[in-house]
Amino acid sequence: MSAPHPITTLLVANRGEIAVRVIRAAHELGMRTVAVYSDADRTSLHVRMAHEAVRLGPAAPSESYLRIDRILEACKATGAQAVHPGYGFLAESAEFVEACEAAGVIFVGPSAAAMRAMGDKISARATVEPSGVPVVPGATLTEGADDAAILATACGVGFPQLVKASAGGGGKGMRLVREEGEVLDAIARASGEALTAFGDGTVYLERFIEEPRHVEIQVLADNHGTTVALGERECSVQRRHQKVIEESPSPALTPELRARMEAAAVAAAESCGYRSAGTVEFLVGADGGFHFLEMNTRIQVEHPITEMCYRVDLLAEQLRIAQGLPISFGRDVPVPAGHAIEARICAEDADHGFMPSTGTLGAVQLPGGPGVRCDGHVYVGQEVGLDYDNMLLKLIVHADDRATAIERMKRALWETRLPGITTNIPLMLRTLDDPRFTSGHYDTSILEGSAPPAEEAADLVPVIAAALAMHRRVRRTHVPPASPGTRPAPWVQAGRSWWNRGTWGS
Amino acid sequence: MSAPHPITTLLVANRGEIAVRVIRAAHELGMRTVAVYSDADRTSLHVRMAHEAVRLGPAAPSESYLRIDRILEACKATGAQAVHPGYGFLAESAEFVEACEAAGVIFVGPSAAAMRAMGDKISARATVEPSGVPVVPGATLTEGADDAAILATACGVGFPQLVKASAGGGGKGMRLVREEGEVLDAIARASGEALTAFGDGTVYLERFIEEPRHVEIQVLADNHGTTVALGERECSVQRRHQKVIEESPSPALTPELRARMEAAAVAAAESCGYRSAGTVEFLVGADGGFHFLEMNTRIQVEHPITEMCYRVDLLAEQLRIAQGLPISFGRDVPVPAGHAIEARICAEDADHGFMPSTGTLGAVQLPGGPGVRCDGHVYVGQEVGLDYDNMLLKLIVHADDRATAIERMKRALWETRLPGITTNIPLMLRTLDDPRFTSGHYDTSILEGSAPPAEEAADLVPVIAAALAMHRRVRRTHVPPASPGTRPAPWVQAGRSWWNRGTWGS
Amino acid sequence: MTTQRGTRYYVQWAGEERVVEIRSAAGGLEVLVDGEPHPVDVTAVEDSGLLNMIVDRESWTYGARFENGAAMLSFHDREVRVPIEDERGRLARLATGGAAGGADDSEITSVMPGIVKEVLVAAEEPVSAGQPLLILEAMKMENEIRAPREGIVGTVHIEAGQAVDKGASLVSLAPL
Amino acid sequence: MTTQRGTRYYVQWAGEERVVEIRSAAGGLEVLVDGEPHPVDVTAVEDSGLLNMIVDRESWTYGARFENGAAMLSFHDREVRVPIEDERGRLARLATGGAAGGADDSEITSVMPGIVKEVLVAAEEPVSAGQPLLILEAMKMENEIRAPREGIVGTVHIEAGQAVDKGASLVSLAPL
Repeated sequence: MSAPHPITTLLVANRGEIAVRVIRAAHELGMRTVAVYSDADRTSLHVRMAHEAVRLGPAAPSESYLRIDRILEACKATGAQAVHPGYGFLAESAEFVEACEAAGVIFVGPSAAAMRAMGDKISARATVEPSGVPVVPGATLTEGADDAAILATACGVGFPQLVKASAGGGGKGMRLVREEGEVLDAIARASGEALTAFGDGTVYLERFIEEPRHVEIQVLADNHGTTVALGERECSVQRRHQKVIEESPSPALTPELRARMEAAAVAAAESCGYRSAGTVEFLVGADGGFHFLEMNTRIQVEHPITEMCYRVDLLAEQLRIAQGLPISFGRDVPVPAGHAIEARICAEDADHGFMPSTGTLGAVQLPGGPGVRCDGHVYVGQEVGLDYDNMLLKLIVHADDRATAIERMKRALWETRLPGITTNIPLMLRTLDDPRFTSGHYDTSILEGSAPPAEEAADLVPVIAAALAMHRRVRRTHVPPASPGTRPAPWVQAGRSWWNRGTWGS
Repeated sequence: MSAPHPITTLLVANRGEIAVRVIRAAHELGMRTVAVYSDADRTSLHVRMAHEAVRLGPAAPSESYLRIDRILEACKATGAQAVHPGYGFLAESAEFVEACEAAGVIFVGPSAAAMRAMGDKISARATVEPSGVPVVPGATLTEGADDAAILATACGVGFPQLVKASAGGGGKGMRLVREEGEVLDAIARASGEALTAFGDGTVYLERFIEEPRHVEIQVLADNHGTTVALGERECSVQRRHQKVIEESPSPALTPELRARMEAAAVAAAESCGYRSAGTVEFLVGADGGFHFLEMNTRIQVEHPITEMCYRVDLLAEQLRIAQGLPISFGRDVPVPAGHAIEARICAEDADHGFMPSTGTLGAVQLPGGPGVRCDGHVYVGQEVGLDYDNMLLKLIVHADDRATAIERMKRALWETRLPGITTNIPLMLRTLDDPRFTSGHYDTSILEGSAPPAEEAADLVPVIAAALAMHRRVRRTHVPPASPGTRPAPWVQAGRSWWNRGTWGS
Repeated sequence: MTTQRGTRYYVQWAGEERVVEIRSAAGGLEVLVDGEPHPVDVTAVEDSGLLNMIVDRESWTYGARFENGAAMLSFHDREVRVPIEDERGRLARLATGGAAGGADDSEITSVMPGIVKEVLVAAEEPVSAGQPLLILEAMKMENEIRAPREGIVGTVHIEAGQAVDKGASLVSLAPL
Repeated sequence: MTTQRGTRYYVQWAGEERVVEIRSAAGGLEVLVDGEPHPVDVTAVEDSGLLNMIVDRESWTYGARFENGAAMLSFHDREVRVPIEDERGRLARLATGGAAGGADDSEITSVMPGIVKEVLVAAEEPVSAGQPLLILEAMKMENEIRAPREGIVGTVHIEAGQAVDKGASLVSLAPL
């Protein structure tokens, strides 16, 4: 089937790993690619991988990756018929979608209208609720309602519930109510505080989801009337609302619950006339109830775990859909198999307040072997700075079952070396060994209080390692690797033969 | 199920990528690993990945990786209960298997008896033929047989056939016979030449397989009576009988032919009481007939393409079987899906007589993204010498169909950078674009005469690249990457602003 | 074979001081920790900045840099800070009466440019290892700067609202 | 803006000579090939030995080393040998009457140690590009050493059975 709107040249309006990911998909489809870059990214991998590269401006996003005018000029100069926004930057800018449309450039993603409908939580809730998608129950109580009305409203929302000032924020006037008996008193106090603080005593009641798990459903929708769901991703390992480890399937979902959530996700996507790849996020309570949180109208960072389980290429599907082609598998969604986990490797010191780490990458070593996928933008000599997001690499593993996938991820993390900076790999390894994680019974609080293991006096490895490193530095001895024709420096040779004598008695 | 012969520490009696592969599998199974190394491999990846490392001796294999005594001493010193031989070196040494047995060390592989039975082509043929495995038809004709007997024997072998001296070699006395009418004359001449050359006029008739494809079947056999086949690998892209590109499934096999070849492979394995992973190689003629060639009693270099299609871990299965456990999936072989290709990246200059290339690896860049697997032992700073096999890296890709897999492999090869040495990547890229390969109609001659494309005067890229590189060298200008806080060297800055002016008019 | 006295290093680890002696005897290189010998083979991986040591037959690959009198070692699964000094360094420090772990060791410096949002400690306050000292805003995120070890706050060099460069001294920390 | 004369490079490619002029004018850096300007932005990737150039908006990453008067360039999908000289080199060569492509360009050298198995050409024999000159045994394999371009064999420096080191001169080749 020939594409109604063929794309032969694609501009990638992003940087980092997602720009690399888009370029990979486009090249496999035979497209020519155009990278855009800021001054800070001149030597980046996406610039080197693309066929063409166009400078946008200085490092600041507002002067480069957010410059709609420059991006559309670059499309014109290079003959790119389409632009892929990646995630972040302009990916969820309805204004950008409209500018592309006006310039006659295909935007690889949903329409501006769908983007706006899902753009904020209130309009998204209003859009999906008529389609029967469960939202977190909530209701507004105006000042001066009588006790019976208050109790009826509160019981309608259900318990536990949060009472918060409609006008306010920052926790002012917020109360957690666990049962009906506490309702009247809590609302009276909250309303009073709200009146004092904001001059408006209106309060909003919202069901409080305890020990919430963050589960999202992947959807794909084409221009031929097909919207399908491709299972869930469990994203509950978070730090400051940033996802750190994701997995699929979720250890918390039953097939029945999955089917209901997939149906809700498809309904949510259809409610706004969605096209392309998108993600519907839900909060799942300890009771198994699920509630619509928001819809992400873009490809997600964690899309590879879905790709691994379903053996699909979501970026290729996006590019097919943008050309007016149907989803490659139509409604026959592949049967998922096995278990996938993603770990986001970031340049940060997780053991010292998660300080971002900067430096120049030395001898990068990435993991390989069965079931391991690396989606990154790292390279030897890369300057890791503070201009952009500090995620360097996504490690994704797939295996037959969850236990094997965890072992495989630990193995892959162990193989990864990014010398020159500090990464969160030690935190990742601790988390994968955490009994809450291995049992699957974890929620979004799992990373709180994770601390490095204590120094142990019996462990002489760091002691000897430090002394040898200093000895080498003090002696300024260059220690060459053993290789034919190269004579090892005497002290290495000596150490070796000493050791041989000690061990082998030869 | 707890293992009858648990392995908690595994010694890997090999080097390079297969040692790395074994260590990965062992770590995922929770085993402790012991690497062995020669002096040339002191800084190798397998030494750094393993928990323990024991030196064997100087670079020469006879003084290191072939030293059975040293390897078994290392098992004793480290408490390793088992040894995995990889491929090459001692992998097919029945003597080593017996030495392991005598030392109470589990050899991860078949028995010495099975290895000996399959050890040479004549004994292998004698072993499998009674089980009905088709072998290349052949017969011996002693000197002085009468014409009728000669014709009967020749027609039994079938046409076309090769007539060769039984005693000789090197093509002396060899004749290709295409039809019955040529038989008597050809045999008379061949026998005469053989008599003159070797003093023995006995000739051997063998069916000549035209445009042969080299197809092999993967088998797995455990100690619980289960022997299964896991489809085929097509290995027809060869140079000097070295496989270069392999794929699975073979474009030449029908489901019916595959089923017959799998049954023959299982029969061959059972005929020698085979255990562990093994490979049965067949020659498949242009007529679709297949004939047993040999059995490889070890894991093969190209095993990952089977792993990708079947989603199995053959190394993990080997380690399970060695512990006395059954194959993890028993007789329920997973249903294969999609298409996998492997390319062997070697340090050689394919365009200049395939000279081995030596040097130090600089900024290694390996490919990533969906469906790409890297099984290698490369690292930044690696000295690529002449001591061992020059294969550095296996790139393996998997995709839904063959055409997508080819595009994915081209993309992966394009991403790979191994600066400091010359590799066969350009030859790989040419082969993947060869119409014979893309159509699937290729045989073992496909690489003959592959030449680099001619220089084109219109292509100014090398001209400008050479001038800029020399300009940089002549000026001894250090050109730093653009990064925050680093001021680009003036000429870079100048070039950039000039270019901006030229392109953007700003 | 004559046994020469080797080079000594004084290493702080898990609250204890270890004396490591690296000896180049005629027959080989010896590493002794508090007098106990450990078979060691160490080599650098060219161009990689990494060292590989095989100690007691175990294989360890690590990166090492030196900062404020300590080795910052990065292993596969952990980054550790190991205060270390050689004999000359120790003699020099003892002569000037400096604190263990290097002269500059007491200064907590900023690893990146940012703006101080809040100072959480005051001079002479005792702090435990990992206790937040201040909050630094950088990369649009608030980052807690924590105490690398227990100690007593000496000077607080900065105040809330102040912009700091990478490497700027923030707080000095004396041993308890 | 004054237009200064830039640095000239003489490049042999596809049988033709191209003159590349790299000019540092006041407003920027210009690359002209036979007088035609090409917009270029070039940068080195730190520690990697790689250059990235964006020329006519196309992005190319390559490694470069110089050998016998030629640039050996490795792109993603090809390795090419590009004879090149700068003005000084050209003047020096013309003064001494050397052949194009650099003084040492005529020497075919061994890229690895090995043993000469067979010599396939003799002095004054014309050879075509790619024609085998000799067989060198190394790594237990016989490797054909082929002519990098057409020419006439000058001196044959080696004989069958001889062991050669990496970099040893094997055969000299004069232009046709």
